[in-house]
Amino acid sequence: MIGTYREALNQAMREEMRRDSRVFLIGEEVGYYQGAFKVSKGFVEEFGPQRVVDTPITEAGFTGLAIGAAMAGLRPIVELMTFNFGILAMDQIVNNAAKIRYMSGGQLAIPIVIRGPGSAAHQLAAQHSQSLEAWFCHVPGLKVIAPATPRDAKGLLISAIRDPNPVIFIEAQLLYPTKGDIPEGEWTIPIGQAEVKRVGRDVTILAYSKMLLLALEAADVLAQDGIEAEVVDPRTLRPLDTKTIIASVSKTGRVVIVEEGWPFAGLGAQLAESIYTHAFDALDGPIVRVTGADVPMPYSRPLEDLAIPDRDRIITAVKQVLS
Amino acid sequence: MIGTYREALNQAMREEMRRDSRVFLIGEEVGYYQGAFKVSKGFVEEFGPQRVVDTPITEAGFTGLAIGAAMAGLRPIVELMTFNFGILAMDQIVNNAAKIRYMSGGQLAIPIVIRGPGSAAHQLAAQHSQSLEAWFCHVPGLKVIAPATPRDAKGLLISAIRDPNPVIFIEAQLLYPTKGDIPEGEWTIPIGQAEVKRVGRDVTILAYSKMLLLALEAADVLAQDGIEAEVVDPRTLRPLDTKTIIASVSKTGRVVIVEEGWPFAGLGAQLAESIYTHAFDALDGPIVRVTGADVPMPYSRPLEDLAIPDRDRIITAVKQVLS
Amino acid sequence: MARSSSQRDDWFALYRQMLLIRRFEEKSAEMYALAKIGGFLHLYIGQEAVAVGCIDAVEEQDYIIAAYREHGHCLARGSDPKAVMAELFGKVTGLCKGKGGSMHLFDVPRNFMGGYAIVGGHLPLATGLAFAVKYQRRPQVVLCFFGEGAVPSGQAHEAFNLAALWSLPVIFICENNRYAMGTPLEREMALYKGVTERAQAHGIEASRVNGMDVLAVRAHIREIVETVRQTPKPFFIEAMTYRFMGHSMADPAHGHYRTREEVEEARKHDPLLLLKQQILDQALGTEADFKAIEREIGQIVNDAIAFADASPFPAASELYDDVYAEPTSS
Amino acid sequence: MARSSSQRDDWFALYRQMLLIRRFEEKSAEMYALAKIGGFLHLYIGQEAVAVGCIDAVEEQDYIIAAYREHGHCLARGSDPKAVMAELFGKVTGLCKGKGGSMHLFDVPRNFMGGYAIVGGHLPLATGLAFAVKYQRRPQVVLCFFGEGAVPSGQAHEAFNLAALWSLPVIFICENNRYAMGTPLEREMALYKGVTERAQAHGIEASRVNGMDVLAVRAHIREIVETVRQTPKPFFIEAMTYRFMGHSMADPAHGHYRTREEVEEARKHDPLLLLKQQILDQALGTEADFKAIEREIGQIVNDAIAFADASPFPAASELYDDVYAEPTSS
Ligand SMILES: Cc1ncc(C[n+]2csc(CCOP(=O)(O)OP(=O)(O)O)c2C)c(N)n1
Ligand SMILES: Cc1ncc(C[n+]2csc(CCOP(=O)(O)OP(=O)(O)O)c2C)c(N)n1
Ligand SMILES: [Mg+2]
Ligand SMILES: [Mg+2]
Repeated sequence: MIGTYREALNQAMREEMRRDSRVFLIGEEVGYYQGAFKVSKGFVEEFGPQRVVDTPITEAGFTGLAIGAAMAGLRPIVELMTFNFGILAMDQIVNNAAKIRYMSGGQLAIPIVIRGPGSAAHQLAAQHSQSLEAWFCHVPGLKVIAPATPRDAKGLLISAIRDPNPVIFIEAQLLYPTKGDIPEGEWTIPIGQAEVKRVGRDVTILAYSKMLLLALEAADVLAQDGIEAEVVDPRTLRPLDTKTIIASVSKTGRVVIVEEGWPFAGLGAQLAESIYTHAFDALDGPIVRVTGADVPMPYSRPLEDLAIPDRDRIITAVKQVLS
Repeated sequence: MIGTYREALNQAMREEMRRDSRVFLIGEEVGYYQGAFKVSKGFVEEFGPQRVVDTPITEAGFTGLAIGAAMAGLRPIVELMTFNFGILAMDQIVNNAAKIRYMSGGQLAIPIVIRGPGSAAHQLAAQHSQSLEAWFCHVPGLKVIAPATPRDAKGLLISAIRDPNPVIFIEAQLLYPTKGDIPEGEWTIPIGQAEVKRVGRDVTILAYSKMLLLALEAADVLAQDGIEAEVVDPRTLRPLDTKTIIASVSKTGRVVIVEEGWPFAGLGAQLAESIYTHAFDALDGPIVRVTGADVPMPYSRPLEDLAIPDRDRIITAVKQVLS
Repeated sequence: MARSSSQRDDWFALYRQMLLIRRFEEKSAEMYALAKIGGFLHLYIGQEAVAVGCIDAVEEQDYIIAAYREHGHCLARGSDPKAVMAELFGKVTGLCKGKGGSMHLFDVPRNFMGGYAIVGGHLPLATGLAFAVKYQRRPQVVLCFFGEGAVPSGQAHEAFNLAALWSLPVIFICENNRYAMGTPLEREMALYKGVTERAQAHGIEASRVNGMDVLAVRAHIREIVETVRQTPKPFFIEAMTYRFMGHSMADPAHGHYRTREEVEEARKHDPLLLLKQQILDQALGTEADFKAIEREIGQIVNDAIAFADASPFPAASELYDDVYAEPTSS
Repeated sequence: MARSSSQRDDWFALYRQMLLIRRFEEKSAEMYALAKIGGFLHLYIGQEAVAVGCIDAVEEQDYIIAAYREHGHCLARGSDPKAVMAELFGKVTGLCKGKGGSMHLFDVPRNFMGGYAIVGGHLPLATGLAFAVKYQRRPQVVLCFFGEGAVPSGQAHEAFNLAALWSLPVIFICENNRYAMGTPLEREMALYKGVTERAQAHGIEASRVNGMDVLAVRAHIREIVETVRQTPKPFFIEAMTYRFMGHSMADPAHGHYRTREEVEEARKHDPLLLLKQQILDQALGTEADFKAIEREIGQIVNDAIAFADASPFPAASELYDDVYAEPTSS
């Protein structure tokens, strides 16, 4: 069926909650309000308030609570109203969710999904517009997923819910209304598999989440100039599918990496480093990164537009690596 | 004079507190206890409890308080007992300290230093042994410093205290007793200047904080084999002195980067990416990174030893880039 | 007569301020619909008596800090409506050059120390302003505004404890409008009777006030400010109020979480109606006076819109400014 | 007689547990001095009655979770002293294969859900264990131990609110030993009278108990557990206690923050002495019995040391194990 990214997430959670009574959803406004961005529409009606749990504004508290519930055998899905508020739960995520298995010598597993919108929407300004995937990706014990399409969102969210480890699942507010195919029935995508979203030979564009859509647009425009870009979506950011990425780079020899977050110590630096390390000889020249501007997000629309990568900047970057 | 790293920090803060009554120190046990690691020895006696402020265990609260005090014209130094607890203050650091200047359109400055030990000591296990500099370095609005020697510690801490911006100043518990020259009197080092700590021609080893000492040891051993390593200490991690680094790489063509933190999306990835971007043609082959193991820190000593870079692993890496 | 005429001026001044906020925000909502304003827009309509009553009770040198629903506080503090509207428009003539927007108004020359969008996150900052004041023995107090939704948050509790432990001159003003987005307070906090107990448990004196009655609010805060100015220590006020609009422009005025009847009932206690009635009851003014004020305020708001509209957006070169302060020799 | 002999067994069992903790820890201190144990080592000596009294009051299926000063709780829960000591030695035969160490003991088969080293960080976890219990309608309760130093922390308050709001079956046990490292509680919290008010403000029933009297502790907890098992809801206990040793091995036994006299005075209320006296007073045992127990416990502790000493360190290949759980088909 054709549906929105929002519907894909809704379906994934709904199917898993029907299948497994240990799965529950917890977060601010997930219940009666139907989710701040309506992702959990109809849930409290179907599953009741024990399994669709509205919380006070206490991200550390309810994320920690969910981790504790996972220790005791449940399978929580934590919705962060946005990942900006996840900073308040960082201690719980890093020091508890990611480490309890290791510290306990493998006695415990923490099957939890922490999901919600990351990155900027429109004019939400500095405290509500940031892309912190690099932080989460840094931490052993976590898995990190950032799907770009409804299809991937559904398949990966189901896999994340079934995974016995803490999974950070980053959506994007501006992706919620985007449409695409949503496979029905049992549909999972293995965590840790990149996908070539467009085949090409001249340059590899590596892009994830919202940026994938821009990369595909850019590739279409470039094709009119006879430039065939291969667009690779890592989908899972940790563990990274280096194999698929390197295969593409070995073919094209040129790489552009697109990310919405800040440049310095952003995830793109790691993607680049992985490629340089594994495919140094295949590269015809340095990788070019397209990133968010190195500033807190400004409110004013023209400044915000400058601070977020767009199609044209990707096109320029591609032309730069090809020159 | 010759003194310890701990004394260098003590001197820097003491001199600045004598010079400027707006400077105060706040944190857990900084006063009557003389600091958890005795960095503020004698302070409460000299400056009194208004300026040497013991806090309850509320990192978000007292870091936020210090940021507020900076908004009102004071110049706080926040001591985090260790940077592990800084995770609890991350929202204050990122969403307030780093962004208030920008959000206010430049109306406010936040002159604050947030300092304390980062990285592992001995067998403190997973929740007390982590190197999170990559997180801080990611954030525009922050400056990040990680000095390795008493001389640099003093010169950079004074500069940090005088800087009108939020500065994250990362020490290392195991460096506190290490000794070296401490310049007396007015002694500052500009933020943002790397230093070549050892001149060489064959390979550039980039290392900071505790890892610098290992890199220098490794270089001494390598010299016995006729390999002359140039050891570069960025000292300031953000803003990064790319110029000094690139000058060295242009000379040697080979690079090893050493960091204690986790490998994936670690700061070393950014250091590498910066070098590849600016000196791609000067490089004879891929950069090799020596990092902490990609695991939460184990308690058991033999495992911990394996998880933290040592001299021999640096030597092996150098031989690898030279082969 | 003199006394009554000064009382008249005084009450009308309060009315004028509340009306300015009301009309400014109604206009903001229109501008939002026209996409002149973007992002999240949280209106203060219904709560005007809290900001106006509190801020009128303090002096210019006192610090004000608030959350993201802060247009009212900023205007009550005396910020130029033109500069506030221009900020909402994202224009370079805005209070923060367009960089802050609706949720991050700052007017530092007026000691308006910002609006903040992380619930609970500015309470520690408020204690820090108070810490600085006490450290430098300045005769200032800090007013810190936030919603009742912030009360359960850890950052709030850490701030309460520090303020109490160190006797800091900060007055925490909880604007209890009974909802945090769609969550009624019975689902925010356990065994809800009110939020004052939570501050009292930390050793903070706390009290409740009718936040729809600007005169009551002001009288209450004046008393407290006097105490705090003499002997620095924190206070906690729970101002009972109600927001007449949705949580933000994305949220309908009543929503599923409250009934239309509830909203209508609350509107009967509109702080503007109440003060008007008080003025009329005391024969301090006539309908004609109110009409004149309407015209006056309408003009101010229209001017603000015109100004914002005519102002330029920030230049591209502004993007990288204001990230870091330049070191000065000090 | 039967009753008295079962009382005798019962009281001696409590004594034996407390003595095991005492001797185990004294030996740990020796082993630390010999560098057989590394990292931070926080001894529980002086506080034994709290862990023993509380844990004896619950059933095997009940969850226990604690902070970093948790050897006592782990032993009281029945963990094998050999495996605990081996963990402190960092050996592969340790409870957590040497990966956790002193601050992170876990014994999941015994529902001992871990020791945690971020002050305040495990209180939310405890509410989560209780949430799961209630969700699955299991007849379990959760005992969550922490120091009074955790009470001001935001994470603690968020946990209190959630536990109260959702009536979760968690008993928060604050071991008030009057110091957080070198900070006396008067400098941790404002207007200090006790910490119970802070929980009460969230709507949690709270009470205080003499944490040096194991019988009193147990009786008190038993009553509460009974209530909670019938009707899930949180409780908060402030157990007044004292640590006889320094904060950790890096900290001298009295330090500058408390006087030698104060420590000596507190030692007069040693929970072991008190129970011994109670036993002697009731003529339930003789000095000879205590000598026998000393020998027995001495043997257990020596065996633990021997076991830990003889055990191998984890193999290098262990380093990368246990970071992620393998997916199983479920
Ligand atoms: C830490 C955090 N979590 C969640 C949000 C999203 N959010 C914004 S406003 C709000 C409700 C706040 O309610 P209240 O504090 O009562 O203020 P009011 O909107 O009623 O003025 C929420 C949940 C946020 N901004 N910050
Ligand atoms: C969040 C955090 N901040 C600081 C520390 C350092 N620290 C370890 S124990 C301790 C004191 C805790 O005191 P209390 O909670 O009373 O427990 P006690 O040691 O008395 O058992 C401190 C400050 C920490 N572990 N976690
Ligand atoms: Mg509210
Ligand atoms: Mg204590």
